[in-house]
Amino acid sequence: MTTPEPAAAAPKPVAPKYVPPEPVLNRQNGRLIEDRFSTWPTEVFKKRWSRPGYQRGAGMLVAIFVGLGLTGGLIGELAKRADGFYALLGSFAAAQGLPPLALDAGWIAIKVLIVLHIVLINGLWSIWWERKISAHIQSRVGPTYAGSPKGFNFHGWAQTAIDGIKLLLKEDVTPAAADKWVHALAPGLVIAPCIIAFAPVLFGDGLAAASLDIGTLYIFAFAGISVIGIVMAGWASGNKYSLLGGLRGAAQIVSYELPRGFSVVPILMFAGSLDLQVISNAQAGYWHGIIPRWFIFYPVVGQLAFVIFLISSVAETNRTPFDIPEAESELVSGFHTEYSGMKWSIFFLAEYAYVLLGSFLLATFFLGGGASPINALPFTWIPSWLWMLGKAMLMMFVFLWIRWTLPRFRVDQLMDFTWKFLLPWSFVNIAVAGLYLAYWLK
Amino acid sequence: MILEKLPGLTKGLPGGELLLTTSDYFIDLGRKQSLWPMTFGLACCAIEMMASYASRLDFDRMGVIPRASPRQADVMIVAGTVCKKMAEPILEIYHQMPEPRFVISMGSCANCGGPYYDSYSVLKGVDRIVPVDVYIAGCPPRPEALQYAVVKLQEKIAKMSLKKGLATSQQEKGSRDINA
Amino acid sequence: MTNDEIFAKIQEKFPKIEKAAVQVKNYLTVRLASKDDLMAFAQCLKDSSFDMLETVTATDLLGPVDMKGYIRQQNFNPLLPEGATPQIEAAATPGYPYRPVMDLLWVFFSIKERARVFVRLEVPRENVSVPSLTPLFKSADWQERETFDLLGVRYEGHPNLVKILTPDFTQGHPLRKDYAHIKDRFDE
Amino acid sequence: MSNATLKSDQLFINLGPQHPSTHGVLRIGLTINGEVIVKAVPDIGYLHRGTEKLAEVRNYHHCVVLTDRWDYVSAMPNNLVFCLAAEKLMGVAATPRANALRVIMCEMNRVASHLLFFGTYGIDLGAYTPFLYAFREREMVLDLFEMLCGARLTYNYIRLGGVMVDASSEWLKRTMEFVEYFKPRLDEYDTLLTYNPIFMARTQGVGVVTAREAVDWALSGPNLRGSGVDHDVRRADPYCGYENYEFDVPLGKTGSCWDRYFCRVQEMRQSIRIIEQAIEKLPDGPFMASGVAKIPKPAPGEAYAHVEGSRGDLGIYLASDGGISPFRLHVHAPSFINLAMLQEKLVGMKVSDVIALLGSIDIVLGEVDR
Repeated sequence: MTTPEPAAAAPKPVAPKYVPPEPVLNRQNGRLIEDRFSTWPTEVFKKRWSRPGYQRGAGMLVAIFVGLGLTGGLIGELAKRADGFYALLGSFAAAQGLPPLALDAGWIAIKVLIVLHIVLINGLWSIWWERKISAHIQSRVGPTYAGSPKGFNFHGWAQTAIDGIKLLLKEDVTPAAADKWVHALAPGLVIAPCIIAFAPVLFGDGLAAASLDIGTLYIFAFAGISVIGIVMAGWASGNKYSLLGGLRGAAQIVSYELPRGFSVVPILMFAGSLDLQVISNAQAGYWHGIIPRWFIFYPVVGQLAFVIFLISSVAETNRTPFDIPEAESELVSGFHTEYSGMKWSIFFLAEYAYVLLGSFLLATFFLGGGASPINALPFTWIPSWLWMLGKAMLMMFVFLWIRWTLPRFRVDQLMDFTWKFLLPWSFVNIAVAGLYLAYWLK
Repeated sequence: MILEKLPGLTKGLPGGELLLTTSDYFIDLGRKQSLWPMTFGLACCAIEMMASYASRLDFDRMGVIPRASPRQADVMIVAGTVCKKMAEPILEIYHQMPEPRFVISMGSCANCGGPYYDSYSVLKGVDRIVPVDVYIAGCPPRPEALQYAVVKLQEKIAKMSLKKGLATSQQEKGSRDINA
Repeated sequence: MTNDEIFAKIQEKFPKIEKAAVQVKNYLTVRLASKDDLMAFAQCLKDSSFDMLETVTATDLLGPVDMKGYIRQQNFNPLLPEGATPQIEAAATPGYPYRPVMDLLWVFFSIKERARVFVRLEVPRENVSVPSLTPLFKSADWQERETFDLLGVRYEGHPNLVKILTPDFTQGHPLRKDYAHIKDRFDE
Repeated sequence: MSNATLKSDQLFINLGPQHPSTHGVLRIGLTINGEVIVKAVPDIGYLHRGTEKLAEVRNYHHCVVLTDRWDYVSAMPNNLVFCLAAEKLMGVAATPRANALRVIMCEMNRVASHLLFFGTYGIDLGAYTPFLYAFREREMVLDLFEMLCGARLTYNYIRLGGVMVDASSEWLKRTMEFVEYFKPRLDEYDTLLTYNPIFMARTQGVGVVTAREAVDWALSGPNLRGSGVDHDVRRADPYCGYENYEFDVPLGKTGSCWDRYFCRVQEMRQSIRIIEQAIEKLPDGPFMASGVAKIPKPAPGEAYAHVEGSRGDLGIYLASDGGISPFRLHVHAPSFINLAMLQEKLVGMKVSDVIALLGSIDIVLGEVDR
C-alpha cells in the first residue's frame, strides 16, 4: 500500500462538474420550484457574485454601512458646532416663549436618542458579526439564507433583524411560579443602567453625550447596577437553575468590579483626571515621532493593566470563559432560562451593549482614543470617530475570539482567579505606576 | 395579542388588505428564517441532529441555532425513540415552549415506533402526545433529511396568515398535509 | 490459565462447588448447590483475585416467551396479503427442558489472571430471593436492581432495590417468559 | 424526594431528562448545599426500549439490527459482539478477510466515537469550537462507512459468519488517505483542548477514581484504564485476530477526568495504527463464511462473547433453546456499569464538576437503558 502525499490527502471525492438542475415544477400548482435548496451551498457559492440576490444583498449591506457612516460623520462634524446649535435652539425657544427647562430637556433628548440608537444598532450588528465570526472560526459559514426569499441573501445580513421580528412576535411566557412584577422588571433593570452608562463614553474627540469630570467613575458605577437585574431575574423566575445563575452572576460581577476598577487606576494617575476626554488627550503624540504615546505602550504597566481590564471586561459581560451565570451545559441558560421572546432578547441586547461599552473603554483607556496609530499624512487625516470605531471593533473582535476559543472556568476557580491573581497584580501595577510617575514621567 | 386583533382592526381601513398581506410577509419571514430548535436528543437520531449542526452541514446557514431552554425555542425536534417514561417530560417541554411552536418528528421511532413497534415500553409515535408538523423517515434520517424537513417547515410557515389565525386548524391538529 | 486449572484452584478453596452441566461456551461455568453458599463463594472468589463482579443477571427457563408481552397488531404491513403473518411468533422447541426455574448468573472476572468464572444457581421461579452481593462488590448495585426490575429476582440485603429501567406504571417484570403486557395510558 | 425532607439550606435540583449536557435522557436528582452536592440520585430508563425482550421474537439475523441501536455512536462493536456470540453457538468461524475487515471497521468506529466524545466533552466544559473540528473529521469516517455499507450510524455491516460486502481497493485507498489526513489533526486537537490551561484546571484532579475503586465498580474501557489498570479485551482475550496487530494500551495515572479524556485521545492514535496494519496485512479470500443458514437454528447451549467496544468491555450472554430466536439475550453494557459509580462519586463535588465527570465517563444512553 503506497501512502499518498499528506498535502493532497483530503479524502473528499472529486466534485463532479456543476450542472444546473432541470427546472422542477410543483406537482400541485405547476409553479416553478426555486432551486435555492436543491443544490449544495458549496455549489452555489462557487459563483456567488453572479447571483443577483448576492449582489443586491451586498449592495444593501454597503448602503447600510455608508448610511450609518454618513450619519455618524454628520453627527461627528455637527457636534463641533454644538454650541452654535444650542444657541440657535435657545433663540428659537426664546422666540416661542418656551422656558429654558424645555430647551434643556429637548437638547438632552436629542443626545439620548443618538446614544440609544448606538446601543440598539450595535445589537443588530454585533450578533450577526458574532455569528459570522464564530462560524468562520469553526470552519462553518454561518447565516447565509436569511433575507428576502427573492434574494438579498448576502451572508445572511438580515439574520438578526429577522430574529428580532420573530422574538417580538413570540408569546411572552411568565411562569406560574414566577414573581410577576420582578420577573417583568428585571430585563429593564439590566438594560437601563447600561444605556445610562453610555452617557460619558467617548465616540471621538469631543464626541460624548455628556462631558463629565467623573466620567470613569460614573461608567463603573452604573455598569455595576445591572447585577441587581440579574439577581432579580434569577430569583423571580421561580426556577432553581435561574436562582443558581443569578447568585453566581452576583458573586462574579461584584468580584470582577474590583480588578476592573483598580486596573485603570494607573491610567488615571498618568492622565491625572477621571474625564475620558482628558484621558484620551493625554495619549496624543508620538515617542520619537513613531511610537504612539498610548497607555498600552507604557512598558509593563500598560500591558498588565490592559490584560487585567480586558479579562475583567469579559467577565463583566458574562461571556465564555466567564459565562458561569448562564453556563449552557450546566444551568441550561442560567438566569434567563425562563425568559422568552422580547424580554429574553433584552438580556441579549444588554450583553452586547456591555461588549460595546467594554470595547469603547478599552479603546479610550489604552488605545489612544481617536488618535491615529501611524504618524503619517493619510492616516492622520482620518477623523477621530472613525479611528475610535475601528479600535472598538477590533476590541470587539477580541471579545468574540476569546469567547469561541476557550472553555469555561469553574465557579471557585473563577473566584480564585480574580481574588488571588487579578486583584494583587492590579495593586502591584498601581505601585509601579507610582514609581513611573515619581522617576520617569515627572 | 395585537396580531389577533389586527385583521378586525384593518377591516374598515382603506388598504387594510395590503397592510395585512405585508405584515403577513414579514411575520412569516421572521418566523421561518429563524427557527430555533431545542437541544433535545433522545436516541440515535440525536447524533445525526448534532451532525447537521456541525461543520459540514452547518444548520446556522438557515438561521437555525440550538437553544437549551424551551422558553426560547420555536421548534422541537423529537430525535429518537420516545419511550413511555420519556413521554411526559416531552409533553411538559412542549407546553413550556411559547407560541408559535412547531414539532419535527425525526426518524422512524418517533414517527411510529420503528424497529420497536412491538416493544412494551416504547410509545408508538410521538404524534400520540404532541401535534407534529413534519415527519422525517429514516432510521436514522440523514442530516440532509433533517435540513430538508426544516425547509418543508418553512414552506408550511409561509402559508400561515393573520386572516386564518396564527395557525390553520389542520396545523393545530398536527396535519400531515404540508399544503394544508 | 485454562478453565480446568482455574476450576481446580477454586475447588481447592471451596470444595462444595461443581461444574455445570451446560458450560457457557469457552468459559468456566460452575453451579452452586444452594443460595446459602453464594456469599461464602463470592467472598472466596474475591479473595482469590476474582475481584471484579462483571455481570449479574438471570434467565427464566419457563417455556417459550408469551406473545402477550408484545404489542402486536394483526397484519400491520399493508403491502402483505390479508392474513399473512410476517412477524415471528414464539414457539416451543421440542426436546428442550423448559421448567419453572429461574437460572441466576454471576460473572466474576480476574484482571490478574485474565480469567472469567460463570456462577449459576437454579431457584424456583416463584418469589425468587437470593442474597445480595452489594456488601462485597459495588458493581452489584445497579445490576441487581436491573435484574429485579426485568426479572423479579429479589436480592436480600440490597440497600435500594427499586425499579431502575421500566417506568413506574409498568406492571410485572418484562423479561419473565410469562409476562403479559397490561395496557397503560400510552397504548391508546 | 419531597421538599419536607430537605434542610433549609439545601436545594433539590433536577438535572435532566432534558438537559443540554446529559448526553441523552439521563436524569440526576441533585441535592445541593450552595454549589456542593450532598446527594445524587441518577435516574435512568428514559430510553429503555426493551431490546432484550424483543430479541426473543426476532431471528438471529434480525437481532443484528437491534444491536445497532444500543450504542448508536459506535454500532460496529455491537454488531461484532452479537455475531461472535451467535457464531460460537452455531459453531461457525468467520473467514480471515472478514476478521480483518471487522477489525478495521471496529477501529474506525472507535475513532468516530471518540471524536464525538472529544467534541461533546468540549461543549460540556464550555468550549464549543472543538466540537465542530471533531465533527469535520468524523464526517469523513462516516463517509467511508457510507461508501462501504450505505449507512452512517446504524450499519448492520457485520453479519453472522462474516461481513455484508467486501471492501474494494478504492475504499482501502481512501481509508489510507483518511489515516494520513487524520494523524496531524490529532496533534491539532491537543493544542485545541488537551493542554488548554483552563481545560486542565477543570478536569485534572476532578472526579478521581482510584484503581481499587475502578475494579470494585467493575468499570471497563478508558474509564478503567484512566485509573491505571492495564486491562484491554483486545489484549486479554483477543478476538478477530487482534493478537496479530501491534498497538499500545494507553493508561492514565491518577484516574481523574483528564486521564480518562487523555486515554481516549491516545486510543485514537492506536486505532489509526491498527487500521494501517490491518489494511497492509489484509488477506485475500471470501468475506463470508459458508454454512450460515438463512434462518439459523443453533443447537441448545449458551455462549458468551465480549469485545473492547468504544466505551469498554461489551459482552453478550446468549442462550439458545434450539429455536429460531435467542432464548435469552443479556447485554453486559459498559455504559450502564460505568454510570453506576455516579451516585457515589458525585457527592462532595461542585455542580460544574457534575458535567465534567459525567462527560468523562462517556455514556451512551441507548446502551445504558437498552
